[in-house]
Amino acid sequence: MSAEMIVFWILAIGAVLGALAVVLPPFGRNPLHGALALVVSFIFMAGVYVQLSAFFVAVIQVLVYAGAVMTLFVFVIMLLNLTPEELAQPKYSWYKVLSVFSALAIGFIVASGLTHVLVHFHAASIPATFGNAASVGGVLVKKWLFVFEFSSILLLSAIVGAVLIARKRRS
Amino acid sequence: MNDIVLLSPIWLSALTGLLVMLIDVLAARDQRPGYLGYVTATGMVVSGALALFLWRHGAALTSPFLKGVFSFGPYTLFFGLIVLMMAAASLIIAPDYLRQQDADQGEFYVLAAFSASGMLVFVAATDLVAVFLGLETMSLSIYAMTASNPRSAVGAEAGMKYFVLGGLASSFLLLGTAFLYGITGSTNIVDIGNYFMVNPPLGAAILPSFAMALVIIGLGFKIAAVPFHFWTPDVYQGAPTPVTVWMAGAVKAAGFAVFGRLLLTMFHANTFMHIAFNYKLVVLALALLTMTYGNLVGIVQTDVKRILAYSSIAHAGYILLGVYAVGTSGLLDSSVGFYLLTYAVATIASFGVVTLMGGSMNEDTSLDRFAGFGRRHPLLGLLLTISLLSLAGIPPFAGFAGKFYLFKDVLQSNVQYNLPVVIFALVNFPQITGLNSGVGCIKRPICCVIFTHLMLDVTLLRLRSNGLNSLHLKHFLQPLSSNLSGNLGP
Amino acid sequence: MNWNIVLAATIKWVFMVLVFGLGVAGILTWVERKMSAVIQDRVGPNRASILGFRMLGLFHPLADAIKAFTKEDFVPDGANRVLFFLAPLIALVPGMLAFAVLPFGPGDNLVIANMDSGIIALLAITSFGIYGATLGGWSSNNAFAMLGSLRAAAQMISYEVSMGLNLVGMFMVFGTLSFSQIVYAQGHLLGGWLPEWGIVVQPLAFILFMAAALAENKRAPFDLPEGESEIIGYNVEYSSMRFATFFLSEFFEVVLIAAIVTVLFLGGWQIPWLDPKGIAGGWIRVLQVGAFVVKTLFVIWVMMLARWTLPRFRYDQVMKLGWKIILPLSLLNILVTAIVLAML
Amino acid sequence: MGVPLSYYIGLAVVLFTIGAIGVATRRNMLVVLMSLEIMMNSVNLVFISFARFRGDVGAHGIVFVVIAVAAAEVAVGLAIAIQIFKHNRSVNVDEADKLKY
Repeated sequence: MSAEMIVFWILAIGAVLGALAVVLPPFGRNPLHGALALVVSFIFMAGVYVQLSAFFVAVIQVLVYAGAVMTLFVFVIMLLNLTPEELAQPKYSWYKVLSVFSALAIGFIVASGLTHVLVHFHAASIPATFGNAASVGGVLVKKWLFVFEFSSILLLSAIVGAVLIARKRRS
Repeated sequence: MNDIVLLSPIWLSALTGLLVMLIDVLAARDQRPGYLGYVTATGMVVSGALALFLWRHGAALTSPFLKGVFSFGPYTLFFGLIVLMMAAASLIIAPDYLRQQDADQGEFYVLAAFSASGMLVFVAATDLVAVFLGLETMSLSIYAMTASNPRSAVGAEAGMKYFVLGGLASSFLLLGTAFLYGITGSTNIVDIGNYFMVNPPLGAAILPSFAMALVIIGLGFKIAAVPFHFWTPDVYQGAPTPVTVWMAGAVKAAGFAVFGRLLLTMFHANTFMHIAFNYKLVVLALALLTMTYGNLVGIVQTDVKRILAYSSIAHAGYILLGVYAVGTSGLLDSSVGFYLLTYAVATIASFGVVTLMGGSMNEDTSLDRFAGFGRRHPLLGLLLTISLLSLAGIPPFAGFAGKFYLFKDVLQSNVQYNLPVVIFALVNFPQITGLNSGVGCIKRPICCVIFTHLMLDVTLLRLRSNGLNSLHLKHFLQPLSSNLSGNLGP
Repeated sequence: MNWNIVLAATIKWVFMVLVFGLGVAGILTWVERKMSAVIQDRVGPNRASILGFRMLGLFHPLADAIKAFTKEDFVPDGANRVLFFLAPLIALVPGMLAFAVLPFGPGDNLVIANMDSGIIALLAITSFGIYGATLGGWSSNNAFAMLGSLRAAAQMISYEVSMGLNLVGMFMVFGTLSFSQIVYAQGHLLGGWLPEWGIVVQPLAFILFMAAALAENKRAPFDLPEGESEIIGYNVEYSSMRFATFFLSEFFEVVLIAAIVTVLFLGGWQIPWLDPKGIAGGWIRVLQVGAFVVKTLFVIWVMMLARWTLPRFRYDQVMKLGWKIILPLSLLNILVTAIVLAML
Repeated sequence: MGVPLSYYIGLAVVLFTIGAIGVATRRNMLVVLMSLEIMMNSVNLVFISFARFRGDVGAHGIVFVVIAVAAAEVAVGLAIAIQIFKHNRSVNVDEADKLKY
């Protein structure tokens, strides 16, 4: 196994374990633990991004997800002072079971499809500047200019929406 | 410069949101923000006027920035106009309702305007990333609008359900986009279609088919097609009724516009994809399932908003049938556009009446409360009956014409199984849903409503004229089809 | 992977963090006390002595450390032990790691990780500090600690936004996200005499950034989350070494913020009007690193001055300042910068 | 590149599946939200790995849009969760059952 492969496995296993800790009931019973596990998972995923030469995206991933989004989660969990769902037995309705099975089936189908399809791909040779701030910025303001600009409307509507829902009513 | 002109409907509706936000902040504290609804509606109308202007004069405009990401052809503008019209109608209904619920807040209208601009992006996008962004802008605002009434527990619950399932759907759409990007190297739908037309699939066809299926699932959620519909009744019932109008009218129209565009562009007559993943059959299956389910389950409902929700599910099935039938030339010169228009007008009218009722009925919209409605409010009762009959597709009304031409199109097209499908759909006529609620309205009086709404009159007139026009549908469709034929791509 | 690079980076990091950061942070506790004493017309700490030598109380930090180590390590009943243990470390480590992207001298050698998007990386790393404060309060199983950590989280989230936004103007002016390149760019002289330091081209951003950074670090006058003297903070249940870790992390962040401000707004290691030709090769670097250290210490001094001369804000004032004054001003700063840059 | 593309895509699919299972089975709305975030992230991983193997930095721009969307979604989702909590004293998805089939 090459060094890159070892690094990949470490990162992958870390990311998957973190994600599992969020989702699986025995670990993720306390939402705060789930949130922290997710932070760890995101950091490992940022490591995978670095391995894929996406430096700037990796940094933004850490900044936005681990730094901002998950902080918000932790804040809300603390604000609501949520207790672990110890007493709550998970209800297994048919559609939940069905959806889990279909999710697993989809995962299996894709995984089997991948082995046929993706072997055709070989890593393209990339310039040294691939994925740095300048190149990503260039893409954003050239190729995705309007999409980039319009995302400001998206963010603004999210802010307004959050304020509308969660604020105290003016009397 | 051209891009600013071309995007004018989009940025104008977004600007309306900003303007409304500013007015709301600067306005006197004790003033009810209801008038902002009219301001926003005006913004939508102006935006629609700009779209009409572009329709007339914008054909020659091109912009390098928008190339490949947006198309402002007649297809976009037609559906954009439908969307804006319905948005304006919902906004005119909203203020009175919200005031009665004591839930009128200026931000509601800001979100509505942003949502409308998101819908326009959604409709205009020819790139899956822009589709996703428009979808999310539209949906995020609607999630918030759904949960906007702080007193309403059902509103919060509806918002949660819509949010969770909507988020799930958009991540499916996104995963499909990602795989399509991986296979074809592009997120532009025309490029993707061309790629599949020219290139043999890499290895097995499973990955492209899977990606396409994910995209269909993601959009299927938004148009509430049947295996992905289960949020619809709950959310339609729990949301404030103006928001329900918004979802049943504008969102659905936008969803179908994008659904049609994506399917017909990305699968553009390519042989390989038909072997691996026959999207036509998938759409047919969705259509039949959706109309049957909507009609059957709708019968047993006792809440008017739920009935209308199931009715909208059933109608989604019919529209899907139209999508199934149209050829590669596009949705516009088919009867789908017209069907969508009649559906939209009738939906807005019927939900509008329910809105006026619901506000004063403390959000209890069960069927019993509508007993004797026609005696108490003859005009509203008549309007509700007409629109429900139109939704049901009973002959003198526009809905009948819509269905008639839809079935005619399906029969005349050369798709597989067209005859049995039409027979099935005819048997499946949603008259039961409509009649059930229609009869319920003409019973005995219990409570009263004060408002007769301007917009409802307009809608009524519109409905009537459409009903008359539908006798000469060709006159209505002729200018459309001659102007708009076959303009799907950029 | 080149292990030499890793080794060199580790050595540099150890030097930067353990020698510079930790050393300065240790001394700072003494400086802070002495300075407050001077300001308040007191004598300040002067009792700790080794073999009779008092050295102006310089041994007090040492005595504090020994005290912290030997005190009882108290864990409150019902506390979440793992998180209670981790919280001080989470507060401390990001501050230590963040030194890695700061250049303390010219060239590639005098910076540990010369990242292309170093400033964003720094913001990303420091944003983890929030977890330390919030988890510390949450895991203590104490209502007051919990409230303190909520205050801390809200305050830090609020000011993180302004902190980032104030840097946008710098990005626009200098056109880079890299610390090293920003420092190099600040070596230019505007009009031949005015150094193009960040404080000169972005004066408003400098002031706002300082304020936001102070608030982000929860230092006076924004020390609501802790409020050593009156308000009960998130670290109320902490004692001994764990409390010392929180305490240390605060001083560490003081050094960090001062270093960031130096690098971004005060020209980093640049010495204006200095002609490097006159000085022998090696010494110029020593001088420049020295300039960096002196500037950093100066900023620290300013921050301490702020602490001992300004009264504490009320909580609503903190929030109002953050969202209604600093944030709009930062946006205005960006707008003005954009207009000016477009016109130039 | 020592690691073939299928490994990265496989990791992304595994994470996506984990997220989907979380959305389907967990009852706490906050955990459901986190699962949605995992799904979005795995899609980002797909984009980034294809970008690397195609040598096309354009997909990094898409990832930015996705990150912005995910952050916006979290803001609205958490606000809805707080609203639910105000009404039900819990963020349990199943306990919100006032709307029935």
